[in-house]
Amino acid sequence: MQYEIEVGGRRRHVVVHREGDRFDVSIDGRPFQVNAVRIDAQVLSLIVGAASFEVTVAPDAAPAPLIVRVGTTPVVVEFQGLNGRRRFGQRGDPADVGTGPQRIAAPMPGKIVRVLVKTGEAVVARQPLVVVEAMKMENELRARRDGTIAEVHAKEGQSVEAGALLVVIQ
Amino acid sequence: MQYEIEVGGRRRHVVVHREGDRFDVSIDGRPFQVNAVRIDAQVLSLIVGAASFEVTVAPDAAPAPLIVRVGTTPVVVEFQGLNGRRRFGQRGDPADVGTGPQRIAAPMPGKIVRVLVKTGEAVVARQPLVVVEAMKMENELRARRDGTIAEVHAKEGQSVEAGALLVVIQ
Amino acid sequence: MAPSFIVKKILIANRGEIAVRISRACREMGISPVAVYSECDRAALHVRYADEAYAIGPSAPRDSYLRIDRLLDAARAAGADAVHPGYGFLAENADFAAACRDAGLTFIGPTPEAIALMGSKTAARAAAIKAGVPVVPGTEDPLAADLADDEIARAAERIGYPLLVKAVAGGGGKGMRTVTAPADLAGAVRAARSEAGSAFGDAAVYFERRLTRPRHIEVQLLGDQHGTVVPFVERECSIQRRHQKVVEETPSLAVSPALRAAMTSSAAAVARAVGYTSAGTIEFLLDEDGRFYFLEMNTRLQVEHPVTEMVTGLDLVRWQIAIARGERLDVDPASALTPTGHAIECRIYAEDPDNNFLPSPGRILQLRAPAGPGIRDDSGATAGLDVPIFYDPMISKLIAWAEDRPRAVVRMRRALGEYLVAGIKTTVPFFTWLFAQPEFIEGRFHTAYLDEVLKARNGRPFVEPSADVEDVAAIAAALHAALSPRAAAAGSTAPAARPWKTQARVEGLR
Amino acid sequence: MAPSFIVKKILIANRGEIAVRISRACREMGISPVAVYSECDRAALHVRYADEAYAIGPSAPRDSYLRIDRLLDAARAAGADAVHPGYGFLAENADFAAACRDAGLTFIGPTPEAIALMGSKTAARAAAIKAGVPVVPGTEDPLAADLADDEIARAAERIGYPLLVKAVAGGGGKGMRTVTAPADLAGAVRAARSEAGSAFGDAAVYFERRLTRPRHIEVQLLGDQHGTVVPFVERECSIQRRHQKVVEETPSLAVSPALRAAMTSSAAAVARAVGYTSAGTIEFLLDEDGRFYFLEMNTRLQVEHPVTEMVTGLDLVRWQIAIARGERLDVDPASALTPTGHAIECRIYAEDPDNNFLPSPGRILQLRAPAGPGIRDDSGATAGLDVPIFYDPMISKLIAWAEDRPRAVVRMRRALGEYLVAGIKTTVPFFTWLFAQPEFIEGRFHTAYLDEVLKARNGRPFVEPSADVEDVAAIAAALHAALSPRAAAAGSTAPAARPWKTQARVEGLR
Repeated sequence: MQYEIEVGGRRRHVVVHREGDRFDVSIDGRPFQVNAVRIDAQVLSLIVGAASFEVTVAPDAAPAPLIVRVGTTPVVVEFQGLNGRRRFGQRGDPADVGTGPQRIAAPMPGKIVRVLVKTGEAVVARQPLVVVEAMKMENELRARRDGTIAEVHAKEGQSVEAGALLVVIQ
Repeated sequence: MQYEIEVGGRRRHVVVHREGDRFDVSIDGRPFQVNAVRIDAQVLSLIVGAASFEVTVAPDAAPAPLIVRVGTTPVVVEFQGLNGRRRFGQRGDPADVGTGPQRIAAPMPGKIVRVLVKTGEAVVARQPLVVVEAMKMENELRARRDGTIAEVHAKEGQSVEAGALLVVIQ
Repeated sequence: MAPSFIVKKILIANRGEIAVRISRACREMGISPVAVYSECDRAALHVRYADEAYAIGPSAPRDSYLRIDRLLDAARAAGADAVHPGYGFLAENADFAAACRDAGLTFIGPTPEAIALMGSKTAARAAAIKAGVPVVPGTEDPLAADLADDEIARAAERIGYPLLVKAVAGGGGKGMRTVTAPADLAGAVRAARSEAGSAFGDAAVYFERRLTRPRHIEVQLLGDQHGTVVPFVERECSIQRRHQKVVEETPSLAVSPALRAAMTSSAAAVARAVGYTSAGTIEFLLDEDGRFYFLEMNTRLQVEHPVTEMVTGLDLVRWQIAIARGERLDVDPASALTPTGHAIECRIYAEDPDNNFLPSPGRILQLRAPAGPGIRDDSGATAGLDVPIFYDPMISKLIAWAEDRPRAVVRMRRALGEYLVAGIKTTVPFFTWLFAQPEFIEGRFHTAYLDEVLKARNGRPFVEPSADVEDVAAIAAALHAALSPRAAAAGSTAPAARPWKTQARVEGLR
Repeated sequence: MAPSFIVKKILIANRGEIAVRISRACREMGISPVAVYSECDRAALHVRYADEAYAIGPSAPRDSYLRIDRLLDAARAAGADAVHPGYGFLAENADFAAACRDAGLTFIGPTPEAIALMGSKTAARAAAIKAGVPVVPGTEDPLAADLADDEIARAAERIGYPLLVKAVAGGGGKGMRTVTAPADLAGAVRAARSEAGSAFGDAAVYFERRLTRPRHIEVQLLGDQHGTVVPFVERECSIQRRHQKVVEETPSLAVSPALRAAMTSSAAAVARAVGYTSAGTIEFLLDEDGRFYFLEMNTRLQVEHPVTEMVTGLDLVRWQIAIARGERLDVDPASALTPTGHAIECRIYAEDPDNNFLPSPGRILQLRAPAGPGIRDDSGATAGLDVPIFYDPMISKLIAWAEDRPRAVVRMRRALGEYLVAGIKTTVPFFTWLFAQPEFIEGRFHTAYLDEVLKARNGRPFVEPSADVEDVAAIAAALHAALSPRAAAAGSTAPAARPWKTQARVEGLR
């Protein structure tokens, strides 16, 4: 079986071949001997060579990317189709991909505490845009990339539902 | 939905009726209001009236009886068909039911350490018959009911597999 | 002579880990714990763990856990004779304590009068001054609502810059502003008043000098109904993110025996001055010169009470209940001040540390807490539960004890490495990073340390996977897909696109 | 001058909870833990928890965990510099310790010579006598294999009846017979010899007087390579089923400070006499008159070591490793003998207590261990694993600590009530019963107590469900069936006959 897997911003060609009671796995041609056991829906035990890893893989449903935890280190993993089409782990929001407008939405129901940007303003990556109070905390929503504020839909004091569009950055 | 359920040696007629966001359950006509949530495959949270119980139900596959743990108290539960036929939790070994020969088999692989009875000997319920060493312990297998030893297949020092017939009591 | 109450059934007016914690104390005392739950908490562990459970309304706190009427209805229906408020929600609400008393229920906490008094920051400061305990220099009374801007400026001059504008009814950094220059004063006062008004229903503010690089040191104490007050060895809570404690430990590296004696006797003096009963905590700021200042009193059990329990062996919740039923506090004061070893607590939250600590609500698919020597995990979560969006997203409090601080630090690192969770993001990678920082390991920190270093990091991931770990992740993802029953059945090259059918089982796949 | 060894990677020649326990100590010391596994243990927690894991053969112990050659191969492949044997398997095998030494590996335990010496019960008794420590009256040497029946009878007369015939190489009650009258002597000697020969490969036996109603009291100790031996406060292990410890606690209610001083200094004297290093335990019998007798020495870490850790704050596994690399034992002898509070351990087994404690192997479908204040659960099990049929069916060691014994007992009861398990039977209901017995609560017991009371109970269930609990069980079973997706889909009255599809989730069903 063959997969195109993006990890750490780099795509790898992964080939899995079952060989008796182990798996021969190659990543871009580099070979690994892997002994794998599934513990439950999210947990695998891997012995790669002799190195032992307990790994969780979740969520396992599209469209979110997989979070693979090697020990406690989280790694974002995305599957792509063999011909480059994302067929697994395809994201719903194209703003994440690196081009097109960023649409900043409320990640959870809450109250807008502060709006920190105005239409037309230039912003840089990780600049705070809106502060939402939810789950007993004030949470800053930030720009993912540089850009210019195209739309501001958030008002201070306003209650918002999860998914409500707050800011669009061009 | 209706069930015939045997608990503590007594059969009960249990009727379950869903009423909005709760269940009306009756046991032999005695009514209970139950709020039930499934946590996972084996764990239920029940609020019966106002009393809260965390309950595990396992195994959930025939032919073994169910072990229902109310808190940590284990209760053996068996389903029976509405017309008295066991359709769920039917036991493989009729010796448990209360009539017919008792067939005492090795519950796990091990070694026969001692054989304590001879053919023709009368035995009483809970009398030790055979000692099997397994899992680092000596384990006594006992008679379930009074009877007479009809067959002895166990020899001291012999290794046995799980399920090997050791003693038959008439 | 204080009255003696029989307590046989306690309504726990809270949720999550603290409700479970209180239930455990109840069980060990032969008391029946009664839970309450909002709509989204029906399946929560605190409900499953209790003897009885009562629904008290919709998920929003104002419709359930903050509804005094519904809590009292539940207590009445259960036939409870006492109420434990936990922390948060109504724990420091004098009206709730009074309503319980009026309903004939023993409130497991201080009197409504003590709650009300210490709930006003300016009144609490006055009480401390009266008890001879230093307070941070500041205005003794709230600023009058109609005070003119120039009078406000004169009050600020007397304190000196930089200063803090603080809400009288404040907490958690709300209604608080730092002012470094006179020009910003008027705007900051307006902003703080507005924030305080909407957060606490009380717009009153006052000034306090802002200490540079202070530590947050607090003193846990217990007071009984017979006038005995016992203070405990201090807790160090300087590791804070935006005024929220993140790590707590005891004892503090910054506190010498002489300073401990001074701070704990000051704390006891404040508590005695107000006739305090039950568990409470006096918070101090400790400046770089080793001077300490009363900051405020928390009239309740603290989140971080377990670290004190681990180094003293006492059960603070059991003592709260014992005090409420009139028992005498027969704790040896010397041993309460003498820690056995060192304890550290990490608050494990469902937050994404690599995305500015944004809450990460959702279904907990897997959860295996650390265990073994010296580890305590106080949790209200289990696999199969959702982290609700309505409350503090705490998963558990992970506490490590060892003979000394260096060993407690390595033990916590070991425990963090055992924390297995899937389905939500947690702050575990953040703690893994923090517990490797030289400043943290050497104890060189203050209340602004974490915010400063987080700002400097500017969102860099806390745990960056090595190339080897990326390879293992790729292998795991590929095998996860390859071992899917669907993929196996079809002999297909397509990875699984649906959740597993999982009847939790081990498939030997070699 | 003892040599100093660097230890960076430890091969753990064991499985289950003790392998996990040792791995935890390794991690806290910055040492890399290496696991080994038999066929049926591939998915075991100790494998998942280690840095590296090596397969060492089929599931039967003689083909894997007892294979010295394969363990050394694994150590070599891993580049390990030390080996920890845990308890059981090869932990008291002098050949294994010697083989490790010969292979240039640091054996984390005593010398092969000390293991061999104390492994012979008669040699160990001689060592105790030489150290001035009383032993149970008995024959000083093994009975000669060709001794005539009348000479055997005369030897027995000198000891007096009732007496025990015991295997020189014995342990766990094997090769042991009680003889109450001369007529049974010859048969008992033959039976014991035969059993000892097949169990230990050594048929030698000797006689010991059988004490009436003794307690089993043991003294943990540590010895370093520089001649320092430190004994610890005693453990009480009298709750035994067929010579197997079931509950252990420290301190013992039966031991006064004077007796503690005498027993612990006797224990240290025996250890010093044999130049003992690493962790070891001297077992004593304490008779009804308060006299104690050396019974044997265990030259390894004990199952029950955590109770000692809980009352002294020391990490015994860490000390074993530190001693093995030549460090000096800088433990304060006075604090090692002064318990802080009280600790009790229950060995939770996959056994059916209501069916004569028959092992209950199988798949663990659910497992949630107790937690919270004062609780430690040392486990090698997780949900999704099978309890193998090849080994000791221990699930975990549940340990409760509190300020005093009554509070430790109620805390253990609380914790037992939290133990959630499905798929296998466990001894939890038995412990729930035991911890409510007046004899246990008051500490009135001896080594035969449990066997006597179990015999008298004659198989009566330990926890008999009340009528209310039976009702709840019937309701649970009915709703379990009614809430089956299959039943729901079909709208059928038939209960589910197949496992759930479970993608662990909460279904709101109200």
